[in-house]
Amino acid sequence: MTMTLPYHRVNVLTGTKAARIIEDASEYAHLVKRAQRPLLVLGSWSLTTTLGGKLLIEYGVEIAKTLDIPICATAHTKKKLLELGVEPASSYDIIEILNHLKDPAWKGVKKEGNHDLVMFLGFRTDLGEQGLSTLKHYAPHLKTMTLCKFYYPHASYSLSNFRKDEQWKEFLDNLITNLKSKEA
Amino acid sequence: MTMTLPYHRVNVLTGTKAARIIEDASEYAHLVKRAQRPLLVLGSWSLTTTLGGKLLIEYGVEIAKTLDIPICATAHTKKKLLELGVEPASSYDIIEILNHLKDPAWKGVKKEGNHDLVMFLGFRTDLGEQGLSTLKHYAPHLKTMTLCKFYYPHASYSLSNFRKDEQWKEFLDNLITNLKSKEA
Amino acid sequence: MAVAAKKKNLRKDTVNEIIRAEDNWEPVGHTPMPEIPDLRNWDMRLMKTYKPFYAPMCDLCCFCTYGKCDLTGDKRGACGIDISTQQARVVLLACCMGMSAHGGHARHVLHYLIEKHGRDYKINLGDQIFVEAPHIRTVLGLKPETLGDLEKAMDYVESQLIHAISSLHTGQEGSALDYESKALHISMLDHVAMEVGDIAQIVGFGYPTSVADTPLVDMGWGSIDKTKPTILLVGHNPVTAVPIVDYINEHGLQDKVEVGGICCTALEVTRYTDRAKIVGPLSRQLYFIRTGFADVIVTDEQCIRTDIAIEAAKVGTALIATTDKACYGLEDYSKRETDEIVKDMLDGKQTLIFDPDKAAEAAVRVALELAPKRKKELVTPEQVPDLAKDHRLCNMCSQVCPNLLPVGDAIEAAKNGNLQPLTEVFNKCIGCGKCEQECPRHVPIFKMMQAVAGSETWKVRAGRGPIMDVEIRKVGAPIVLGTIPGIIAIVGCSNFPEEISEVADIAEEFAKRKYIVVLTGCSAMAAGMKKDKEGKTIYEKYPPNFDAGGVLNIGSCVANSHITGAAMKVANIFATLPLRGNYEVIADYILNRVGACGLAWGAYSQKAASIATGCNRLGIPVVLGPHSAKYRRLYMSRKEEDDWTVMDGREKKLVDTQEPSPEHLITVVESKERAMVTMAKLCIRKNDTAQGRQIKLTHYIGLHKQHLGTLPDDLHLYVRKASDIPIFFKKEVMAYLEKVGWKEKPVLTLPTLIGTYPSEVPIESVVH
Amino acid sequence: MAVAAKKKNLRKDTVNEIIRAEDNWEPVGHTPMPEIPDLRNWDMRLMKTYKPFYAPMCDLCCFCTYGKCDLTGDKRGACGIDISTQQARVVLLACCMGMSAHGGHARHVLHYLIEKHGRDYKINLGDQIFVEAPHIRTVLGLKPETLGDLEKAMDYVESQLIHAISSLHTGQEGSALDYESKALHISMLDHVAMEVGDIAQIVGFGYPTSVADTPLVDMGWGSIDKTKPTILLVGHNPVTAVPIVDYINEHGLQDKVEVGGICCTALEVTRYTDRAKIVGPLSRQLYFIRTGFADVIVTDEQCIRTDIAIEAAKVGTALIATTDKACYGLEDYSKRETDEIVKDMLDGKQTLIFDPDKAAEAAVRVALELAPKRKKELVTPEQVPDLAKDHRLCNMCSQVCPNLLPVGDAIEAAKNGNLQPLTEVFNKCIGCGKCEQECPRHVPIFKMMQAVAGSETWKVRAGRGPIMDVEIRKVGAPIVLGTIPGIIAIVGCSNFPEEISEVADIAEEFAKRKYIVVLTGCSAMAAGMKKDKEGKTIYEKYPPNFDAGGVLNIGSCVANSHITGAAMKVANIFATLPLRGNYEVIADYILNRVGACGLAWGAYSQKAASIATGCNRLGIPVVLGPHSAKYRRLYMSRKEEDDWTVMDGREKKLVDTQEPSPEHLITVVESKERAMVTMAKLCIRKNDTAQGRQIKLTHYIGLHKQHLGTLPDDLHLYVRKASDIPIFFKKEVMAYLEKVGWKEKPVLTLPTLIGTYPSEVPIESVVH
Repeated sequence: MTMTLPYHRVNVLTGTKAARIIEDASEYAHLVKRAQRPLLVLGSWSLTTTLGGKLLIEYGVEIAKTLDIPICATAHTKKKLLELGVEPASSYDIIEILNHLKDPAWKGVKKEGNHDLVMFLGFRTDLGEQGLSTLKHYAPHLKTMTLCKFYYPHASYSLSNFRKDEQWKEFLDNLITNLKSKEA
Repeated sequence: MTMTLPYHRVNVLTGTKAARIIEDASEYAHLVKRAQRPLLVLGSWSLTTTLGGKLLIEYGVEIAKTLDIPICATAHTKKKLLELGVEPASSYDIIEILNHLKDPAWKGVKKEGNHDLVMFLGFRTDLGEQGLSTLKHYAPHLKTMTLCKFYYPHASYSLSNFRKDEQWKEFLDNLITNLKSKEA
Repeated sequence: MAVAAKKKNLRKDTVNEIIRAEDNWEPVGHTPMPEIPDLRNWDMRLMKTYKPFYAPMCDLCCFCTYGKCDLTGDKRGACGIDISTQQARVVLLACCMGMSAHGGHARHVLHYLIEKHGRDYKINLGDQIFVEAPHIRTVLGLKPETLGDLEKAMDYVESQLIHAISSLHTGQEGSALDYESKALHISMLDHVAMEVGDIAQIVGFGYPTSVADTPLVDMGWGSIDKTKPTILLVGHNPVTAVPIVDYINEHGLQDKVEVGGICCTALEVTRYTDRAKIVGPLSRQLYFIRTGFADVIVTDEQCIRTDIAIEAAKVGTALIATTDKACYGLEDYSKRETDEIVKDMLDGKQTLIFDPDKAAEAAVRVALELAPKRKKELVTPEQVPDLAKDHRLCNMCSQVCPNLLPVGDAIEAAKNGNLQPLTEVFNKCIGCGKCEQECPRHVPIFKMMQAVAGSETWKVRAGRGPIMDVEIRKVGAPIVLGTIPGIIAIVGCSNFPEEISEVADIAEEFAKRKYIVVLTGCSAMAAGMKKDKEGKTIYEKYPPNFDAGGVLNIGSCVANSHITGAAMKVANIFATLPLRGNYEVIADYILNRVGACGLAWGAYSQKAASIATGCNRLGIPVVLGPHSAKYRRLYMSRKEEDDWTVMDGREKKLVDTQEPSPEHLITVVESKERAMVTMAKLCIRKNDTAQGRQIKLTHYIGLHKQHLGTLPDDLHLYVRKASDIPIFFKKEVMAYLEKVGWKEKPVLTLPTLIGTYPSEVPIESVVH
Repeated sequence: MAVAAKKKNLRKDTVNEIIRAEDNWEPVGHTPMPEIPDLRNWDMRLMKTYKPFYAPMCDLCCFCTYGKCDLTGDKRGACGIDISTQQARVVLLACCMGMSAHGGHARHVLHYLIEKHGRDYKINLGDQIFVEAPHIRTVLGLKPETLGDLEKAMDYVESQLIHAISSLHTGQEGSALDYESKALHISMLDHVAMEVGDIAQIVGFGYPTSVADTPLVDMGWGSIDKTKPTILLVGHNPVTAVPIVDYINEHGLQDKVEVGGICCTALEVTRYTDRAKIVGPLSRQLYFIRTGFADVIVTDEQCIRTDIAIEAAKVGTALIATTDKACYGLEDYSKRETDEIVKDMLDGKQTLIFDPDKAAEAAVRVALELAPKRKKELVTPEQVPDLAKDHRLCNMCSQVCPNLLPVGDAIEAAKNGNLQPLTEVFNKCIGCGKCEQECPRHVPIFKMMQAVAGSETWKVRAGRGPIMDVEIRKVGAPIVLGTIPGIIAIVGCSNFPEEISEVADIAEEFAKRKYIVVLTGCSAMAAGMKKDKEGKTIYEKYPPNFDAGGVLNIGSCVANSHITGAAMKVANIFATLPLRGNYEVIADYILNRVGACGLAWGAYSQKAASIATGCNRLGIPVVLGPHSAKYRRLYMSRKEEDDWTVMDGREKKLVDTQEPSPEHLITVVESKERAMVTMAKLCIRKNDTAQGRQIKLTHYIGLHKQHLGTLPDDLHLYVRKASDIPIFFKKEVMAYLEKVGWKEKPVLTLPTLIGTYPSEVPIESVVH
């Protein structure tokens, strides 16, 4: 069978339009670099998930720093970001930022225009998948990219279900390295 | 994206359990040979579809003859089979044969016990897919196999969507050759 | 216990009051105004023989926020539900939608007519119909005398719906059989609601009644005079259509304005005036709208393209929506002055007008203004290759076609000047427009179809409503004895698997064989869309009487109640069984003795689901076309494995008849050929006399040989004694019976299921 | 035209008769007994600001046999529907299911009580409640005086349902906004149905009323004395629960039989007797059933595991089903003798008994017989590693968990003797049992949870029903002026994303801050399932009055109508606005002036959808937990982009307030921390006085700083004048305002939406 199931089965795709699975961090980095106005959205699980001894949100911060990608801090992540010395560009909750993103005329968190690539890290997979469905259906003007270790069918680009956290850590580390590199 | 869509989009899979796509006729032949009590079910499209100058039902007859596989003639295919000199083992309509197949205690068309592999050829894809859904959900005791040039998600084994009829013809010819061969 | 002692029987008192139990036109049976549990044992008995067969459309349930839940294998959802129960739940939902569509229509019509005529307006169906409302009589136990009485029937129907919908909630019913029983209940009520709707229309609008030879009306979009202002009615509810005709007549515009309809409103308006035209069935809706020949479209409810407002705007056709069911987000103009409405519509505004008289006036006035400016020409065959010039054979059009048609190949041929394949596609087209929507190169496929559609016109007999009592009196005996081989009801939508002309073929085959052929809705239209060599449709060739060989257009969707009603009237008028609150006895009678079979060859809607399921509870089998496998549930027996024991009502003993009649309650068949064979078989009943059985077997054998090449391989199951064998096939059948070791079957004087399951109905009730 | 002249206004006459329009307790407003179109303009106005936000669960539609249709991109289905309209259609379906669940319950209770007490039985809610039925007054225009009057309300509700269900049929509504308007209509009626149900129960069963300090009752499965015969009630409808208690009392068995309940029937039965126990919320249902401690389970309706009959049989618990909603395919014993029922049940038969008194007697007698033979022991922590011995870390259990819990890891730890992770999983478990079902090695996960579940018990205050008029009189001004910062309604199911104790945390946070905290249903239970250091629950720590800092259990699901009713009573009793047929004015008042906010943290059901949507039409915002994104639709504004112009009702001019209050009508938040911040903000209303606004902003700022670390970045939008700035944060806020270039906002004397959209309501109506 050639169908990929998401890790959490409540998120099984019922439809026709599924994410492209990418496992190569350099490909992800390439997509991010190519984006004009990327955005990183951080969710509540980034506060409770640890990976390689660090909080997930710290990976988020590192990713954002590489290319000065603005952060939207959802749930109560803003407080931790401030503790980490990062001022998020906005602090909408997840549904609110989605509600903005689906308007192509929205000015974006930096008032420079709506985003063309939105990266998600640290969401409950069910809420995340529902939110990505909104963007899949209503935001054809942007691409979505998930950074968690789960396959998200409603995203434009998703990782596969990583069996081990080590794979995920390696991917994120590689992504950061690639984003830092000057090459496109 | 790793999801295979059926040729006719009304048959898109919404679920978790999809067919294994097999494109190698020898693998199909192997599965058929391994079966204890295979059955070939012929549908109305086998009377109207031509392939390589022959009616589809003629391929069905050839396949059946290789291993003396009993035929269930659905719709009004029986008449043509008789013209071709073949007496089908039964002439239930499609839903009726499905209704029998889902009972593990049924005696089968030859009264030798229920079938363990049911091959389908020449069905409207929508009716076929619905029928295969019945068997997928209610007949775990048997495998289903489709022989038409379309991907059938609800089958156990399905061909992929062949772009050209030539591919399909080649597959069926190879299948017949393989079934005729003595090797398992 | 103290509590129990104090209790009155509130329900019984209430029911008796509503149905005027003291009026003794018939004794009140065991189940007046039944609630969900009251006929449950009957349902369970039916489903013991005719078990639900499920074909899930989805592996999952997504009804609540626990989901999605995977129900494959033996898995249960988070609430505990399994795949069968979930399918049955979806079936109940469909039946509720179907019943509500008719019920909402009936309420609306009734409200309008009571406003017009008053609650005490008498129900009078003419001098040939005295059993005016067999469903209301049988189900409620009420003999309705006025429009106000019809309201009581709707109150009762509505009171049942809320419980059924409630049971769909998460954490309710845990049994597929119980969901089915609820679906059977709601679908029984669908026939009550349809009956209310059609009786109200007939008496309130003065439709023809107590007459068989209703006028022949024009059908086909070619029948519309394109030089005149044209109003197109789309939907099912005549509440605005009738005032449009009235306005035209009152203003002497009969020769100046064309009124045409699509779907059932067309059937309704042609019952009101034979000057109106039937443009065609549902499958021709988008096609005709896109020609732009309508100046004004008036929508009411059901089976309307939900994007009709967008489509109308694209071609410059004005639009008025008239019901709460389909408002399209439009501004409500109901309380504005008509002059203002007309002005705004001429400025391009689409309007929502709940006041039928105002909508009628606006429609006519706007059509008169717009028509002179309308400039619409049909595409000619010569223009087709150019329209197709951007076509590349990507086949996305074919892939999205719900009818699996080779659209891409047809466009390819058309591009090269061969229009034949496109003509074939058009004849099978169900009219959804997805092909064109999907085309990456924007080939105007629907426009190209104008070149192949032809502007042929046909005649269809206007819908006649209920069968007359005198007709029942005449055919009752031959039907029950079997000498009229059956009643064939061809009903439902135009989601046909193949050419639209198949419906006419099937109808004619049975008419020729002297079955009684009754039709409704889009199928009644489709049956008229084929001519013989003399240019005649079946409506012109066969008599309009409810008698052997008759071909009858009963009317719109809601007129389906008269078909089931006719079966009930056979029990009542011929067999003198009381209808009143006597559902089990009547259904049992029909199941065992009235050889009727429905065919919904192109069923697409939830209404079709509830109509068919309502037939099933009443013991009438239904055959469906291949698309209908998507309804997810059938009721089927396994003829050789199942137990065919019934009670002999006179002898009061169980008899194993070994005869699978009728074999299924509802089944899907793949081809028209198989459909005819199956329908002939499904008209066989245990009560057939030898003579009747001979006739029925003659047709079953004849059709089987014709289409399947041999004698039926289950023929031995239907021959009880040698006297059952058709003379025409005697030799051949005898040889076959000998070969299979056939033996004579037990004799039976009065077949009934009463007595074979727990019921309060005494077996004496079935002996008339 | 002739027709129009003849017409009477049937509807108006009928309505006037039903609501006794001649009784002049209040003038009849513009929309007594509204139908679908009547409040449509109000809905459209709400949705202009609070636009539907959709999150589809599926790319497809599979409702009819044209399908499946792909609705991705800008594709339309075969019927013409697009993805938004399909989502709205599914939302309407959910709301219809939810409303029908309450409506079916209300009908059933009402029928039972009218049988018992008669139709003329007076509605008397005690000496402190005179505005007895704000929903029935406002929506219908009727002041109900008897149980018979409540029937009129249900007749009306049922009459609306059929039209809504009809509109779900294929080929009906083509506008997402219009489907939403229908959903808002049906959900408004849900509150009417809930009110009917609860008022009937209170007066018919003699529940406490006109009293705040209802008894504290025992909660937790540990509160059941396992040495006694135990009857477990599961569901929502007390019609059989009450006779069980009566039977026990009449037979002097009070000390001999335990009666416990799961879900709302537990809340109902503890209103009837404080000797009954609340076992727990929905999420503990399967857990408790599988302990086998119940001797008899009596099911009624809603939120019952659909496989409960199978689960009961597995552990040897007898089962009686009692309603038509959930029959489980069981044999109907309603008309059998009780002795026979008891005998068959002792032989292992599960039964369906619609007669409540008979079911009650059977339940008690069977429990008395079975209990002595019951041998059930809980799993001990020591046994856990052995039970887990077959476990391999395949994680299928984790993959199928609807709450995404790391079940596999917890089992792995438990296998190794560490029960802490399993304890954490249990505390977040929603009780579906899929983990165990999926386990390929059949590890008895639910059984293992017995070792970590603990047998702690808690106290919860029994449900009190409607808020008293005198309470409203006292808090009306502070609420409307803003000095009581808000009413926080914590309602709905137990599908919580995290620990069950989060509900108690949120409730306490707001109680401490002197909001009025009201709770119902499973959330009312969950709020009691946490103790402070002294071992007290919030019900023991906070006063039970509807006043600042009060914590109130209003009752079961149907008691939600009293929460919305309280908001209506503020408009009526404090602001002296007439309720009667005056829905728009009352909803407008609440939207602009009553700082109330709902929270459904663990909503799972269709009832939750209709309850919330009913709140929304009335102008009350609702916050949902993360699972609720699966409801598919929210109503949200975009604070900086949207137009916040309202009418100044006294000045009669439009004012651009630039203030997004309330910001959303219904939204989902991801974490409890964010929920609290959002709820505080959603209590802000345009009518707040400076003093009130200061108080509200104090809490908004305080919670924001506490959980998000800074001042809110939309704070400037909520400061109208310097006098709005909370003294406590003055300096910090002033600095912030300066930084963002804040300017004073326009003054407003009486904010209203009336006058900003087409309505028959004159602006004078809002000035009291």
